[in-house]
Amino acid sequence: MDERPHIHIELVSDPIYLSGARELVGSVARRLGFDDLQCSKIALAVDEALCNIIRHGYDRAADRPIWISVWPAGRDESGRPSGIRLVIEDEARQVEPNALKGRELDDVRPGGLGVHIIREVMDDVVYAKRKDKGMRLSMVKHAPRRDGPGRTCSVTLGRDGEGSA
Amino acid sequence: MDERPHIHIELVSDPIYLSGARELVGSVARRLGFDDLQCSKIALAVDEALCNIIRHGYDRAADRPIWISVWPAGRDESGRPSGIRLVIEDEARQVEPNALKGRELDDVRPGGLGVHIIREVMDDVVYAKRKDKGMRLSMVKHAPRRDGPGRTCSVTLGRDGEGSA
Amino acid sequence: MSEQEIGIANAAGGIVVTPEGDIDMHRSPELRSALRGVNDQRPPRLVVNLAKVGYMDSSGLATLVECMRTAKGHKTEMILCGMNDRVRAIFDIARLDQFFIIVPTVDDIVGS
Amino acid sequence: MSEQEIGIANAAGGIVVTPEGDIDMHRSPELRSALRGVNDQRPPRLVVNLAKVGYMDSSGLATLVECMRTAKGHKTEMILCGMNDRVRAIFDIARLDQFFIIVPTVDDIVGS
Ligand SMILES: Nc1ncnc2c1ncn2[C@@H]1O[C@H](COP(=O)(O)OP(=O)(O)O)[C@@H](O)[C@H]1O
Ligand SMILES: Nc1ncnc2c1ncn2[C@@H]1O[C@H](COP(=O)(O)OP(=O)(O)O)[C@@H](O)[C@H]1O
Repeated sequence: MDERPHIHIELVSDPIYLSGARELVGSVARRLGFDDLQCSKIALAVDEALCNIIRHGYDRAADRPIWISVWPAGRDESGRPSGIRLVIEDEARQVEPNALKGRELDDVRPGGLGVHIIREVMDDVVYAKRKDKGMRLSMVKHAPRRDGPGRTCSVTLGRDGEGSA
Repeated sequence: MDERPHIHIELVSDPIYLSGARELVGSVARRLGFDDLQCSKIALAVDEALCNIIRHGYDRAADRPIWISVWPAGRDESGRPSGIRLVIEDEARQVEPNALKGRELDDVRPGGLGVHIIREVMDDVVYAKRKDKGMRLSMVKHAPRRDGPGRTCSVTLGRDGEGSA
Repeated sequence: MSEQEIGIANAAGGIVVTPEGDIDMHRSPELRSALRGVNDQRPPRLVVNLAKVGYMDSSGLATLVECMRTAKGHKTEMILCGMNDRVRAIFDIARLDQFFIIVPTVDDIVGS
Repeated sequence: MSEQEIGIANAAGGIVVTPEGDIDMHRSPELRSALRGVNDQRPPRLVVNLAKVGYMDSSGLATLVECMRTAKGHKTEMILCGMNDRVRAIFDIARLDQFFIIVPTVDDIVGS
């Protein structure tokens, strides 16, 4: 966590940039060991976190800062990165971290979905107040163990031409 | 240019993050008025610029900083953003800006492609030395004029269900 | 074409709405107003074909839920179709998959 | 599957290499070593099927150019197929489209 992030983004709180932020995160997750569906879910969690900041934190003001930091979260046995750590920060209204629980799973209704999605998708989710102002959301998602041979050995010879890893 | 960028990214010079950077830029370009093929070309120009910094500027060191700044470049008659301005900076070896011309168009050979692609894809391309160390590449691409009605009016009624804008 | 469209067509025994591209907080207002316009026509059936939607977040879900409520009040049958796996996943995570009629493709709609 | 694969199959009157995903500076070394391995077998024909490649940058181009040179030395016929518009665009920008035999799909290869 203290290590410099591999990617650090400052963006304005305009929904027009949500797609850029989540495409970056989804694409980086792909390279950090996740499959397409997992990447899409991780991108969704980031999207929901940004939407909540824009909507609840900044009351839809489109010109306030949001910071996203990205680190690889670990290494698998062959030394390749395998997991993603994300920290999303704002300087918006502070709320009690334990108020951000997400709705109960069996309370089926629209709304109250964002926090629920974030907690459902990511392995670790921690909300905290930043020192001076604003909130910090720290999230980690571990990549599933890779089966089969490592990537550089995954070239297969056969009519189907598809590897198993 | 003096205005704060809408998105500012600091990333390490590791090729593993190229895809994230270009997906962000491609996706933002989509929202700033470009079609899919144009977005892909703009993403390519950014990719080539980053590759050149990693390869030629940092001699493939994977832990050096690169900065990307993004602004919308203009507004169309209905006030929607229509164009993208990108600035890519490093603290790598400085080279004479006018050495970065790209190969001649009729000099067909592999290599020497990156600068050529950047100049071919973008409308304005300016290399400069930064004050202390490193280079700055400033690029602008204008979106083509939109024909037809504005987006919010583009809902069409018909069997084909496709608008013209 | 510089932004994605929302197609609206008379088909499948009602009106078929076909949004294109990602439905997120930036684009869901556009879908909401298109769906409101269709609901105002009180068709017997309202189909939202998501075949051209690559991604949707909770603002897209909320838009569809609002549409379903209005449709119900009008006795309009609302059907969703064409979801890819990524869109399907968010319906599942939100546990809203059971609240919509979901069929694989437009062609699977009876009476179309 | 956690990273994209490179498929290699005996087909189309030679060996068909089918890389998957984006070919950029991060992934082209992998493609380069796969193509070198295939060239070492000196097949009569080497087909690179780009149908599963969504994007390619100049490092991918350079990899294909190197492969073509080696293939030529071996009298191996090298053919590219399956390019989407975005991949096609970079061949055009680089003016290298004329230096490769490019056909639409694997099925368009004569004698396959
Ligand atoms: N970043 C945030 N800043 C302030 N309040 C937040 C933030 N995220 C969530 N909240 C609060 O938590 C509640 C639940 O959020 P969420 O699960 O996303 O549902 P919804 O946005 O539909 O209300 C919100 O209504 C809001 O009060
Ligand atoms: N960011 C950069 N920093 C330093 N030198 C650069 C940079 N970009 C390009 N160059 C120089 O310009 C030349 C041409 O670059 P390019 O057109 O990308 O072709 P290639 O990378 O294949 O040599 C490079 O060989 C290098 O000497």
